[in-house]
Amino acid sequence: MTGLFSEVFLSALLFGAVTAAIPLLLAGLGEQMSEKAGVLNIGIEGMMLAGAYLGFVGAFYSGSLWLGFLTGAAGGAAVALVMALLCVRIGLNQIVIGIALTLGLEGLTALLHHFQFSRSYPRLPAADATVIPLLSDIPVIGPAFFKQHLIVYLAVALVFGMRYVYRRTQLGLNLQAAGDKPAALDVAGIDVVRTRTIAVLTTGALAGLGGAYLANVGAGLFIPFITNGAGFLGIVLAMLARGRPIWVLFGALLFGVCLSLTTAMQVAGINIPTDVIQMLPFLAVMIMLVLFGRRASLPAALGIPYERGAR
Amino acid sequence: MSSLSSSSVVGRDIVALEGVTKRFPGIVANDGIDLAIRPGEVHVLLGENGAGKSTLIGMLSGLQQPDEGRILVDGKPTPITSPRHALSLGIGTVFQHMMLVPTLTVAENLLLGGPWWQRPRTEELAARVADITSTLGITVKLHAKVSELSLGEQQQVEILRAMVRNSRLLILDESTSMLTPKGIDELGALMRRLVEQGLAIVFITHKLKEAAAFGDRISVLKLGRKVGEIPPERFRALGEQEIISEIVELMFGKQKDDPEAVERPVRTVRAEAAPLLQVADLAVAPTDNAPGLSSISFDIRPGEILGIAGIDGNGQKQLAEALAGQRAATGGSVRLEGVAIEALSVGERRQRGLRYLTDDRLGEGTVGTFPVSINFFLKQVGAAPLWRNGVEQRAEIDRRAAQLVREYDVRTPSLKTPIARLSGGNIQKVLLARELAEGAKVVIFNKPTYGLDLANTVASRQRIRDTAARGLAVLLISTDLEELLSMCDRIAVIANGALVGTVANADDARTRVGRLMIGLAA
Amino acid sequence: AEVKSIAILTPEEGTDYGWNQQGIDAAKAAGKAAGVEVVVAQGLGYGDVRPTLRELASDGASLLIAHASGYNTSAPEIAKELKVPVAIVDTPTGLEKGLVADYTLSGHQGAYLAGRLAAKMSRSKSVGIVVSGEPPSWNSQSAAFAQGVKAEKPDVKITYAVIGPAAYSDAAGGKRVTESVIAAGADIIFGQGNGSSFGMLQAVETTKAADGGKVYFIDVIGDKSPIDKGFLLSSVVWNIEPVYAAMIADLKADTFGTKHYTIGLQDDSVKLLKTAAIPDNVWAEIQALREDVISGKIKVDPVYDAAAVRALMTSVAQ
Amino acid sequence: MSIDTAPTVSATALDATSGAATRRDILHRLLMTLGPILAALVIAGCILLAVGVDPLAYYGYVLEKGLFSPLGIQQTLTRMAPLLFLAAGLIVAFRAGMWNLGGDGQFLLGAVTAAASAPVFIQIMPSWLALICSFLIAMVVAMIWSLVPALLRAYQGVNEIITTLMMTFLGTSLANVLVKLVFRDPGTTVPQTRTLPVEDRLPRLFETTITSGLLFGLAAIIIVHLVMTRTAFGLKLRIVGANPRAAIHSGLGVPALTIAVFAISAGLAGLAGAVDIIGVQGNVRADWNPAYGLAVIPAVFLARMNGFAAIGFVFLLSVLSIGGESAARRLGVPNHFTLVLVSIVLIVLALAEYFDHRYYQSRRA
Ligand SMILES: Nc1ncnc2c1ncn2[C@@H]1O[C@H](COP(=O)(O)OP(=O)(O)OP(=O)(O)O)[C@@H](O)[C@H]1O
Ligand SMILES: Nc1ncnc2c1ncn2[C@@H]1O[C@H](COP(=O)(O)OP(=O)(O)OP(=O)(O)O)[C@@H](O)[C@H]1O
Ligand SMILES: [Mg+2]
Ligand SMILES: [Mg+2]
Repeated sequence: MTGLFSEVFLSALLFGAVTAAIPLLLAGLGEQMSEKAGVLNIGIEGMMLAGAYLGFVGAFYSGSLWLGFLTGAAGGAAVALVMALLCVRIGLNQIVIGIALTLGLEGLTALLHHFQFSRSYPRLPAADATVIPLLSDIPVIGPAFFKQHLIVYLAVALVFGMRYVYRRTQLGLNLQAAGDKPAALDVAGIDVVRTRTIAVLTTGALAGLGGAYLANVGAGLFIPFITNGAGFLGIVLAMLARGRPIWVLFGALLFGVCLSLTTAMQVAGINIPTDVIQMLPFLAVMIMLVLFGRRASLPAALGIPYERGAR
Repeated sequence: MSSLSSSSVVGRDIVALEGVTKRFPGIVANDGIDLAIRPGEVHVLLGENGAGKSTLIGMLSGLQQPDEGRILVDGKPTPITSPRHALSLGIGTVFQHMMLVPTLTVAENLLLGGPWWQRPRTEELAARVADITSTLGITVKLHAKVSELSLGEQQQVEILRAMVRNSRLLILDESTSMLTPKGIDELGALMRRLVEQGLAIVFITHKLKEAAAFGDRISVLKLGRKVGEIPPERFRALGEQEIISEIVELMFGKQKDDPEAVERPVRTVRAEAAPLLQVADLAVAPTDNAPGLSSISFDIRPGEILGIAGIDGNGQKQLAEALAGQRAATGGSVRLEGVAIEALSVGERRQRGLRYLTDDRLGEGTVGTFPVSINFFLKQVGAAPLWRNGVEQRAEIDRRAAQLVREYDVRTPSLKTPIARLSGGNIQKVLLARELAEGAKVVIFNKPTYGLDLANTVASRQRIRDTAARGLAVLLISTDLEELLSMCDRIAVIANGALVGTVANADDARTRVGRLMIGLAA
Repeated sequence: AEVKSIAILTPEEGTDYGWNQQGIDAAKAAGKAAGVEVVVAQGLGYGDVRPTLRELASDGASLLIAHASGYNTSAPEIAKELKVPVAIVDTPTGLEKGLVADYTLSGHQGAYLAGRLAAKMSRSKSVGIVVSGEPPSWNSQSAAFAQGVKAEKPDVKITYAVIGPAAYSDAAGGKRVTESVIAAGADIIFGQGNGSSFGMLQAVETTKAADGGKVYFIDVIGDKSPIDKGFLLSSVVWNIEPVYAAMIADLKADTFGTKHYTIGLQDDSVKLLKTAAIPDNVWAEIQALREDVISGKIKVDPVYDAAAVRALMTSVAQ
Repeated sequence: MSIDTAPTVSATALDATSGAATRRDILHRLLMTLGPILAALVIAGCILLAVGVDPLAYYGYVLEKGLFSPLGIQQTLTRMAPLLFLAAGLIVAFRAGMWNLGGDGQFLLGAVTAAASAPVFIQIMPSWLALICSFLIAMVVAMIWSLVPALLRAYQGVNEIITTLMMTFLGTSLANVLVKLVFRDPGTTVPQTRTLPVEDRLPRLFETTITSGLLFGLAAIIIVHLVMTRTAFGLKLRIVGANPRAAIHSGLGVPALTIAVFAISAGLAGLAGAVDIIGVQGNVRADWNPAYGLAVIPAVFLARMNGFAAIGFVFLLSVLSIGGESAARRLGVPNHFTLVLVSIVLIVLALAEYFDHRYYQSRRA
């Protein structure tokens, strides 16, 4: 087994873990924002799919990854706009609409793929990496963490950006109030519907960006159902993180590392069914919940539409 | 404070209502109301529970739009379209129900509403708050989470918030209900100072003495209509007693005397009878947002009313919950008719006759989305004859509920109305009816008349006295000293989770309780 | 019996350059050759296809081809219920005269040759097998590929990796795992997966081998050369048309349900795809080996069981 | 986060169940259901037109193959059986304010254990008893699987959305492991459990292919509906759901009720798995996951957790999925279009319900 775990291989595993973590991170950060503002966004899987499809279309036809990320984020936001109109503005049930949007976008993107790409299966060239000098020379870790596409660094920076917004800005206060006691926000003169709409649209854009990253960088192509439940993982991450962006990052990395661990164990010749290995991240989280499960502090108004003056 | 100078033209209405009507399903909450709100005046709004006061306030603060009629601001018809609009017009409101975000700090709550891209201006705020609090004579913990504050403290924060915003019209909807007598007096003085600076104030209360003491003008609502007004000229001409009797006449017709007159209890408690409730060394651990209890001991005999006085947030709620079984005690014993019940569950204690009327009507007292009828029997689910073999007997439930609605004078459009839509006072009546149902032996009342109008307050107090007269033991927790003095046989004072003394309700009780409350020996 | 129309049912759309497409194309070709109408029901998923089977039968299909191992339970049941012939896969024990025929498709002979090819062509003496799941037909090819590699050059390293359970459409996973396997030294990837195989192909196209050169991809079942960008080394192509043609013939001759249908090198129903990337001399050697396999001089036994495959991979890892 | 009906909703729900539903009400309901469906079909029709398919032909096939042909209606009714059990389980959970999103994991584990046990039991006892035992095992296993989220929620207050989602991911993997490693049928190369012979499965109704599981499913959902709306137990669960603090204050044993809710809800999901296996499928294959839960959840909400309405919506979903597949094939549209159709129907139904409610309100005011 000597030499199996060469530096290059280990670094590739880690690289893969980071690549797998980024869509989860973006989806989780997005979901976290919605939840903070009191909207349970179950449609995030649909938003990711829209982002993946449109992001790929944008990147493929323009030849620019960045344009792809832009169209992906716009696609996610467009789906989120529907959700905001239906669930925030007129207060339809968030779960019904969320699931309906997910189903609809699964079908729609698969249809579009069928008519557009199912004969040619276009693929993008490799995403070019932004190499961070010095840091990228660290063995194993360097190439995995510091030779990534620029968007990866931006996504990680976003964690701290979000943290800043939540802790240090009026917007952060507004979001939290919208989730915990919307009536109080309203009488303070801030439009609850608008605040929640902003949150949901941001969620959509982030989820769309996550989808675009998944398609354009993670896979380099689009195929139906490509997100494979990443959106639902995003929901889990957001809930586990309880409003803290940092924890979304840790959670996303945990899932990414577990995926790479699967590969590592197989390459090492450890003969365990993949199903069992695949259970690891979930088991880890469940054990953490059993051991440290504290009173959940989800926003009090989560999932409840706000209507001014209603009793 | 630039807005003040322009609007302090005496006699011009800041806000005027013309024929304002508001309907809700099954009810006309406001019916063609005319009202003038002037700078330099404290305009007191009075009326029974459900008369439509809060609804009126809702329209002034942009939460609701009138169905008919119009609102004039500075003489111009101005539809107040949103709370933000109301704020920009200089209308600041302290609502009847708490409007603070429990998970944010006091400072953050006060800052809520600033431009979204900004960093919260904490230093600026601290300076302004220091300014205001020094004139108000209160202290607020700016960095405490709101959920850690008592209801009284929260109410102070709300008043503070309305002040911080430089309103020229300040609306206070039952803002004294959670304040101590001293706090109420301070608020009264403050209101006086503010109107002297040219502000207009709308002040809603159920306590006629407050109305007489702090008001300049009084309007009385009844069943959604305005039934009378005492303008400032007349107001100044009358003495307190005359004002009160005039209000009573407007509200209830001629018959009644001053309902708030203190009556000494004239019950005879059989001293030799064995105590119904015995509490010894009860202790509760403190939590993140609530003080604990330490070595609480008292007895209550049949027919006796024991009062618990104290400033809100000193462990009253913990005591009530520990007795009812909702909160785990860390030590001590509770005996009902001599039988230890401290290990029993909430339901088992209730079964044995221990009743607890909560002060948190909407939070735990009721299920807001359920009909009024079911809420009457929330604590009897499954019991015959309302349920037979676990199956609901709709007709029987409705019959009994209708009977209670009549008996307790609950104003509701129908038995099926979700209870959250009733006015605060009417919800309270449902709770009272529920706790006094058959089988009660010991009843804990936590602020039983908070938010009730005069007539209902009187009726409820009479019910509590009758309860005791029937031989039940009553524990009456209240922040209203008058209430305790008018009803109790003995009054214990709670401070920091401990009973600091108990006095018999004799002539000097007021001073002795007062001394205990401020930390002196009785 | 008379054969008017046949129907084929596939779990996914017939545009995957793989299992579904090969099945549908073959059915159409066989139908055309025999002058029989072909009904295609595609994208049915892996759930319950009884409704579709019943409906196709009631529409008058003379044969239902249930082209997924997931349909093995339902199809024979419907056959008995409605007395309509069905063909199922991977169930040699399921034959029933006039009703149920089995075709067990295994490209293991071709995969063996692919293994020999890979070992010959690997510059780094390291090849990888990436699969998205572990169904029997893929297991047999993975195992045969590994045997081929070892038979050619025992010192060539084999890295075996499964993306994850039911990761058929996980293109990103396919890319990620393939990249790791390449990083582990492989410069030829033998890839099996539906949607995820496009991710593997993408990884091969965008990742350099350890020596800085190209990584090549060996595909299975279908022929991806129309969408190749020069990285496709070969493919173990299955041609199912003879199988379906034989079924139609057997139906007509009333011998349906009495035999197994298979594919193999001998009639080119399994064959290795020749691409420009394979030098002619290597190709000639492979053709010679093909003869040996056909003649029985080289025996390649299929291994269907996932655990056995994994055990084999562990034993040949170095 | 209360998911009990919005304020006005429970009032109307109470009205509706008080038996005073007039003819006009029923007519109104029917209109308010068929109208939106029609509107949804028009919208989806535009998409069909865009891809060059005749919408009328498409819907013609949907109706014919999903509803009006004898074969179609039988398929539709058969498809309903597991969905009804799932819907029943969700009604219990949602009315009690517990977001059991772990239905798919519970379903699969129920299915796997039923599939593994039935062929064994059938050898050693009368077949009716064997099937009952398998149902029971499936139910109990699903209940046990829900114990972790239930206990965490009851005693630690850990939010059940996270835990049930986690347990469903775990349950799906565990079901696969069980099929591949423990209950695998040695007689096949394809990893699957032993097959229960067709004649030993649940009997079919009369001379049709409709499984009798449909009757069990209907019974389950109607019983659940009556228990939730007419009994003290149901009311207690609804109190816990609408205001947990009020439940504690009222002396209800909230932890015990919480565990009961999870057990019942998961048990019904497990039975859904069992009825699908024992009634229709006969075995479980590795990686099999029909993910019925995702479609049933919105149906239950649209029905406002009313059992009878839920039956209607489940029926609608079944017609769409059976008929849609057939129509797609005949017209050369990818089957994925069915998903789009279902999605549009759900959204338009939700919208219609909202506007209906608004209209009702403004009329009363
Ligand atoms: N989701 C979680 N699961 C388990 N433990 C947690 C979780 N979130 C926080 N903790 C625990 O709570 C402690 C406080 O969390 P954290 O350090 O994030 O607080 P903070 O400093 O207020 O927030 P920030 O992350 O923004 O700095 C941590 O040390 C960690 O152990
Ligand atoms: N949003 C609403 N929906 C339905 N009915 C309402 C609503 N708001 C108020 N009502 C009804 O309007 C009437 C007036 O209520 P309001 O709260 O204004 O009374 P109030 O005078 O403030 O009483 P209290 O002294 O008890 O607070 C009540 O009967 C109440 O049930
Ligand atoms: Mg009021
Ligand atoms: Mg009141």
